[in-house]
Amino acid sequence: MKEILKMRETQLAISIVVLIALVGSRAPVFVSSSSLGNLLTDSTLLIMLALAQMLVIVTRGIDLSVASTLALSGMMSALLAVRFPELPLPVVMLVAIAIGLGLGLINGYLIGYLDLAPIVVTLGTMSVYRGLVFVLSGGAWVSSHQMPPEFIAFPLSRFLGVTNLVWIAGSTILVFWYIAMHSRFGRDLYAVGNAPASARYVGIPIAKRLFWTYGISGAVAGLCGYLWVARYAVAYTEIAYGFEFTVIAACVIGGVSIAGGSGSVAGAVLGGLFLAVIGNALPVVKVSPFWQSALTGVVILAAVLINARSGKTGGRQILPLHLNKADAQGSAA
Amino acid sequence: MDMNTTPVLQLTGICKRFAGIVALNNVALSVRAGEVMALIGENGAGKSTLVKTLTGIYRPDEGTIELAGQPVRFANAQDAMQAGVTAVHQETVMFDELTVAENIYVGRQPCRGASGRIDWSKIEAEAEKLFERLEVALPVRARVKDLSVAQRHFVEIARALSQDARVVILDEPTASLSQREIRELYRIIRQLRDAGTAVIFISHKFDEIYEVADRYTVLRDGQFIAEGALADITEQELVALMVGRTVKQAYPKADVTPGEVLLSVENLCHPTEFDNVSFELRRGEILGFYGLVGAGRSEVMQALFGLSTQVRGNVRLDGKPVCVTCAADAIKHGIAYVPEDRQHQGAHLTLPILQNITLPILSKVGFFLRGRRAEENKIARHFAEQLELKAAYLTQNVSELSGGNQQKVVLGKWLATNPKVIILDEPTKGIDIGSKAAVHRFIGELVSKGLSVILVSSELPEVMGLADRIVVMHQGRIEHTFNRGEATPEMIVSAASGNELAEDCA
Amino acid sequence: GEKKSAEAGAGGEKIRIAMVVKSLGNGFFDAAHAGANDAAKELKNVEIIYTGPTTPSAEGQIEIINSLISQKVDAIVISANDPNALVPITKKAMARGIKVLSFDSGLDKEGRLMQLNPSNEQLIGEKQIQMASDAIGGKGDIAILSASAQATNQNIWIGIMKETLKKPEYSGMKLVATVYGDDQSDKSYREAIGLLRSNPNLKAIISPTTVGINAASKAVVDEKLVGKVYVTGLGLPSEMAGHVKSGAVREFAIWNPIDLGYAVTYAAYDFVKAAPGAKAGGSVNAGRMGTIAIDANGIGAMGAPFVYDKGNVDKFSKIF
Amino acid sequence: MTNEAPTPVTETPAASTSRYVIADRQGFRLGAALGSWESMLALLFVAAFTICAIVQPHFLDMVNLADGTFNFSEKAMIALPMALLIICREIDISVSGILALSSVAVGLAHTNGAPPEVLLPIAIATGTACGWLNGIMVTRYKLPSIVVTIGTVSLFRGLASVVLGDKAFTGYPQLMTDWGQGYFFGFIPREFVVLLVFALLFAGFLHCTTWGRRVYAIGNNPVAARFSGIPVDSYRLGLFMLTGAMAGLAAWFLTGRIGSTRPNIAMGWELEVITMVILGGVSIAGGAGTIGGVLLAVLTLGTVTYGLSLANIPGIYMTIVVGILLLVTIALPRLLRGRRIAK
Ligand SMILES: Nc1ncnc2c1ncn2[C@@H]1O[C@H](COP(=O)(O)OP(=O)(O)OP(=O)(O)O)[C@@H](O)[C@H]1O
Ligand SMILES: Nc1ncnc2c1ncn2[C@@H]1O[C@H](COP(=O)(O)OP(=O)(O)OP(=O)(O)O)[C@@H](O)[C@H]1O
Ligand SMILES: [Mg+2]
Ligand SMILES: [Mg+2]
Repeated sequence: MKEILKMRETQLAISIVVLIALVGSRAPVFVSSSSLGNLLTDSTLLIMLALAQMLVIVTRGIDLSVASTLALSGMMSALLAVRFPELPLPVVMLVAIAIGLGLGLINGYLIGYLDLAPIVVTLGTMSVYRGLVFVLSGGAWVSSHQMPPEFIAFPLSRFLGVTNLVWIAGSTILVFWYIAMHSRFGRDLYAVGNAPASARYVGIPIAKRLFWTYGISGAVAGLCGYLWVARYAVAYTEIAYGFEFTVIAACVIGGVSIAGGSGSVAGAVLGGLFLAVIGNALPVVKVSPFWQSALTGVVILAAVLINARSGKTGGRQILPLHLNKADAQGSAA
Repeated sequence: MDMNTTPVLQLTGICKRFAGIVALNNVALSVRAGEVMALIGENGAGKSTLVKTLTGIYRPDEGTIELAGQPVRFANAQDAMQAGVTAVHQETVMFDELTVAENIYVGRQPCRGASGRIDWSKIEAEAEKLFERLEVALPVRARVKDLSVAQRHFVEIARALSQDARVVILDEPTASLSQREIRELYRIIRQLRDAGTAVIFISHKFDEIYEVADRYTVLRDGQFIAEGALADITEQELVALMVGRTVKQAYPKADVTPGEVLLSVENLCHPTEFDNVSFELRRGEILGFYGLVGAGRSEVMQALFGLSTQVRGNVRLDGKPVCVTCAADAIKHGIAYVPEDRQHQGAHLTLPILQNITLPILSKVGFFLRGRRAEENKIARHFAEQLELKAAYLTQNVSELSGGNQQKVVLGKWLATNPKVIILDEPTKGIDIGSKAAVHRFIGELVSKGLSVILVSSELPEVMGLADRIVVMHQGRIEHTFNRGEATPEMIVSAASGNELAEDCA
Repeated sequence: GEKKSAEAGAGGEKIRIAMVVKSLGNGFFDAAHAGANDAAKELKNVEIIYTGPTTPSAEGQIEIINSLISQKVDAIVISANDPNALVPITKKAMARGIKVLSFDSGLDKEGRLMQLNPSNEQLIGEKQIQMASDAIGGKGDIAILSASAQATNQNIWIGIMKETLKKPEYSGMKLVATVYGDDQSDKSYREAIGLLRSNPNLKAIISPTTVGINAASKAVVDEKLVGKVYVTGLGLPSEMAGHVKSGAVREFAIWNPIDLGYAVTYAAYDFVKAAPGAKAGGSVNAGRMGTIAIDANGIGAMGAPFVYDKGNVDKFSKIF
Repeated sequence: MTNEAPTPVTETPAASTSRYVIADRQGFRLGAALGSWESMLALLFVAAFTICAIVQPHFLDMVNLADGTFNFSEKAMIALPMALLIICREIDISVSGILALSSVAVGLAHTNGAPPEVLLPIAIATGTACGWLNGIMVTRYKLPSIVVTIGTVSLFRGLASVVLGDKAFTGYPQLMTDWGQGYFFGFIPREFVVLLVFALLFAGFLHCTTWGRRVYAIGNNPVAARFSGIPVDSYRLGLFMLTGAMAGLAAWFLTGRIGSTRPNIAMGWELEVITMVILGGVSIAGGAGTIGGVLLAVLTLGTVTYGLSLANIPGIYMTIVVGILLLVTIALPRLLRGRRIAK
């Protein structure tokens, strides 16, 4: 029990609940079921992107290009749907994913096979992809009345009372949990992140793994691109501008170590949820809009500080341990 | 032994070049099943490079590798493993955040059926079985970051043995093990040999080589020199083959009588790492610190050098209390600490040799370094030559040197600070016999110049041969202090194990 | 002298007028560009350079004006991201003989020769309140969802809206909140949802920015509040058509950006040609739009904003 | 920095005991010198400049060209300390936030009647304080700098917007205008001169002093640096404060140049600054890079963007070009080298 309480994820989950309760006490509407449902729906895109980013960060990498990939694939799927309204929705979604995958694989090739620094590569592709959104759309908006109705309706339509967004995010979480914990691919990523040189010595095909990791990140961003555009019913060059830092912040809050090698699916999910709660709560509790950014900054710093504290392993224990009273009581209880 | 069987592993004409450096030149090697082959050579002779070539990490530029008569090519480490060639490398190959069991099977986890799902229970069961076979007790679910250095080493050995290997290579496996653990290792090696595995054993310690190996192969400067049975050759002859000349191997205790007390440490305490450490160091004295790996010697020394926080206690230098809160203080007071982990704590691998050596004394060279190049070169060359550093030029990056030569650069760096007290933490770990003698000679010179040396070493002969007094530590406390010639090896080892060879209780 | 210079223009090089907009990829300015091109065609020897930064920033516009000065264009017409920050550079441009005019979002007086307001600011502010009032029957809580807190135009309009609300005919309406969506769809959407949540009696959201009005409409639809909460404000017909159809928006307004671009190009032409009316207190020729009077502060204004609803939005959505 | 003079491989007289002869340095190799990042950048710069000069009729107008330096001078001022920070294995994403907050501090002081001369110290002090906060979080609490500064950028810009709300500070004193917009000798922008002076100072600091050597050592191996008696955390803290101070200086210049402060001032500059540094050959893994390289990268980027904007190519195409430039310059050497050594 104590172990579980000590876990970062548990602490984060508790703080999310406390936060929701606090906001709820100031603004009871916030804890209404529809509001919470909306919060959940709102957090899905961030959570999915945070999951993909988690895998990348676990390999000691970083993907700054997610937001641009999202924008590009979102814009392309919107253009596609406008141009060919009769195209079935699954095809549009698959195309969005494929575009994202392709863009991610470009990152993956440069980082994996050419062994270039992830932050530099994705910084470069970030601006290239964003520029391409403009080039492809000619700078024009794609707005709601142009898009086919089912294109727009899908993310928020409900299945068994829950929005499709939540279903998709839920299955993404499951898939990532499987990848991270039960697939060789995922475990290799942890190995690479822990000790890249050692990973080579045990024969992990590092380049290939990185290639596909960034591919996955891109594919998720691609899917989110469609979902984003459909959800807000508008596509323009600057969608999700600056969102990459929010995604990274979610991972970091979720305890994914930027130094690589550690990070859990639960952490990434909770980190995303945490930021979503903040983002949804601030407008509701009527904090002055001018304070929002500063508060978000403070919250990120605080979460990171607390994370660092709980994750700190003190010096090594060389001296023989003596059973002290507190411990004895703890074990007796 | 049957000399007629075809070798399991046969190398011919192996060449490997790095940018501008020929690491292996026409090397040949052959090992048979059920035999332990010692691979011997100075630092930088190319032993580790050969190992990496054999295990698919490097691809040879020329030459062939034959496995049981069949020519093979390894594209990566996994290929080699599958073909039955496994190795414990000189560098630690460990994944801190993963569990012991996963560390053993990382990269080739057994999967369940078509789903490709990792079979965790099988991994853990296999790991348990492996440790049972090795007769070492290790918790398979513990994270590796919580293990001691020696325990980690056994995880690596377990990894090498987890695949039914035809050839097992051990690259300096004993460098960070204590006597007891080394004996464990010997037992494992014999077990392997008796099971018909070919073992290649790399070490700079001749007692070990004679103890476990059957045959030897000598490399020098990347070239094959000789091969034969160890029974037919004396240590002297081997050394001569290795270095191309004869080296007097002894522990030259400099004839210096220790003077007045220079450094005195009283009640040095740390909340978790050590407790109540008191000792005195005299001018011109060599004080040996012996203990098992993990006894806390390095921690004490790092505390003395100002690298730890939370330390209490009194330190006096020349009778005056000194307060050392950072390494710069220590250097100013004339204390130098040569750390044991040269890759992480010692060397700046991608900086030139020159900059490595002058780093701690930069302020003495001057604030503006423009135009001081000649001065810097002089200092660096002086120490490089004294330590017989093998390098092409002073601006070469340290990463391009062999392990032992990197160690020499670190040593040189600290000698350059012109210290009063020099703390050497495992100074000869992984150093070849010729250079080791040079280091020992150098330690002798240091004390005869009036320096005081604290020598932390896990090599009993070294401590006994060099030290005026020996402090033995166990679990963060000083167990006993022996004067020179007062103790037998047995007494020291038993003190290091906590007198009654008690099992660790932590 | 006018004739001579016109001949020089016709015989020699084209007159180059650079249109610097807040940011590229904005439908409003694309329409203004189209208007400018119309004017250029009519004026014959005019070439339009259409440019603007990627993101709406003053620094980006400064860089662009720097290069336009180097290219020695004849006139710059600009919709400024910051009324003050661009003044030093436009002053430099004017010192090098380039005529600088601002349109839409204006520059401070000393930084330009003329400012062409799309419409009277007072009118724009009042119109939005009036539309909101019409939608909700003159009674109830309203809120404003703006672009960023730094947006000059929006801030002026919000100021006027607040003033307008003090009038007796709007005494039934109460402004409960002003929030900022930073012209990002996700943030605007979240802010709109926040408004709906925290103000259960909210009747209308006024959003004087296209991203905002889109996001607010979507939020109202998603929250199933169509018919209970109305969204109004400023938007382009092409982007708003869908929301008018869904019922979230009853009316919205915008001036005609094509005419704006057209008129400012004509005005710039007059300034380049040093037409006698091209000065504060004078008037400039604006082609099919007639003439535009310039007041003592160098400000000219076009007509009242045009209101769009179910009846006409489809027709205009094909135009801009 | 090596290879600056062709020195033949000299063999020192065998007065030593060693069996091995160690030369002072590797002889001058033309290939290595030409293959260095700086020479590649210099080549790129010359090429970009020449192409622009040929293609763009207005490019070589000296006055305009000098004016073109306004576009990057402030960013480059921040790129200089950022280079040191990245060499030291740290990074500061919050520079644009620091810039905004410093500018707000200047505006606040000015509107409250502070004399014009103290505005520069105020800008620098605010920047330094922000840098100190970053540095303390990184050194005292051992947090990764990228994480800390992602948080603080939001905090700093947020504070700026708390102070300003929907207002702006304008009407700055003539002194700031003179420095932000002014010229020496009538056509050399003062900002550019200040940038060059600082580049010289930073280059001297990094390449010629003990401090600079230590910065490299820290970036190369922080643990070994600490073991060598370098006060690693003080250096890190110092560099963060230096970066903050330079961001404050840049804020003063930028505010003087544009004459107004809004919370979104200098939005997104951090990535442009980092791009300059990386293109300048500073290794993101730490321990390598030169100020000369960074300056060359700044000039190259300046030339390319100026040339493109003369052709009235929209800014967004420029981001594509800059992105591709970045990718190509880092990938090309790797590709070429990969060909040569088939490992
Ligand atoms: N990656 C590399 N790049 C360049 N040179 C290398 C590289 N790896 C090894 N070398 C060089 O190859 C030679 C052989 O090194 P190796 O590590 O095999 O020596 P070793 O015999 O294992 O020495 P030691 O006993 O010190 O471990 C050395 O001169 C070393 O400098
Ligand atoms: N469980 C562990 N986790 C991480 N690092 C360890 C662990 N055990 C040992 N080490 C590393 O190994 C080094 C040696 O450990 P320690 O200082 O306790 O032993 P010692 O008595 O100095 O022995 P020796 O110097 O012979 O290695 C330490 O400096 C530490 O970096
Ligand atoms: Mg070796
Ligand atoms: Mg030790």
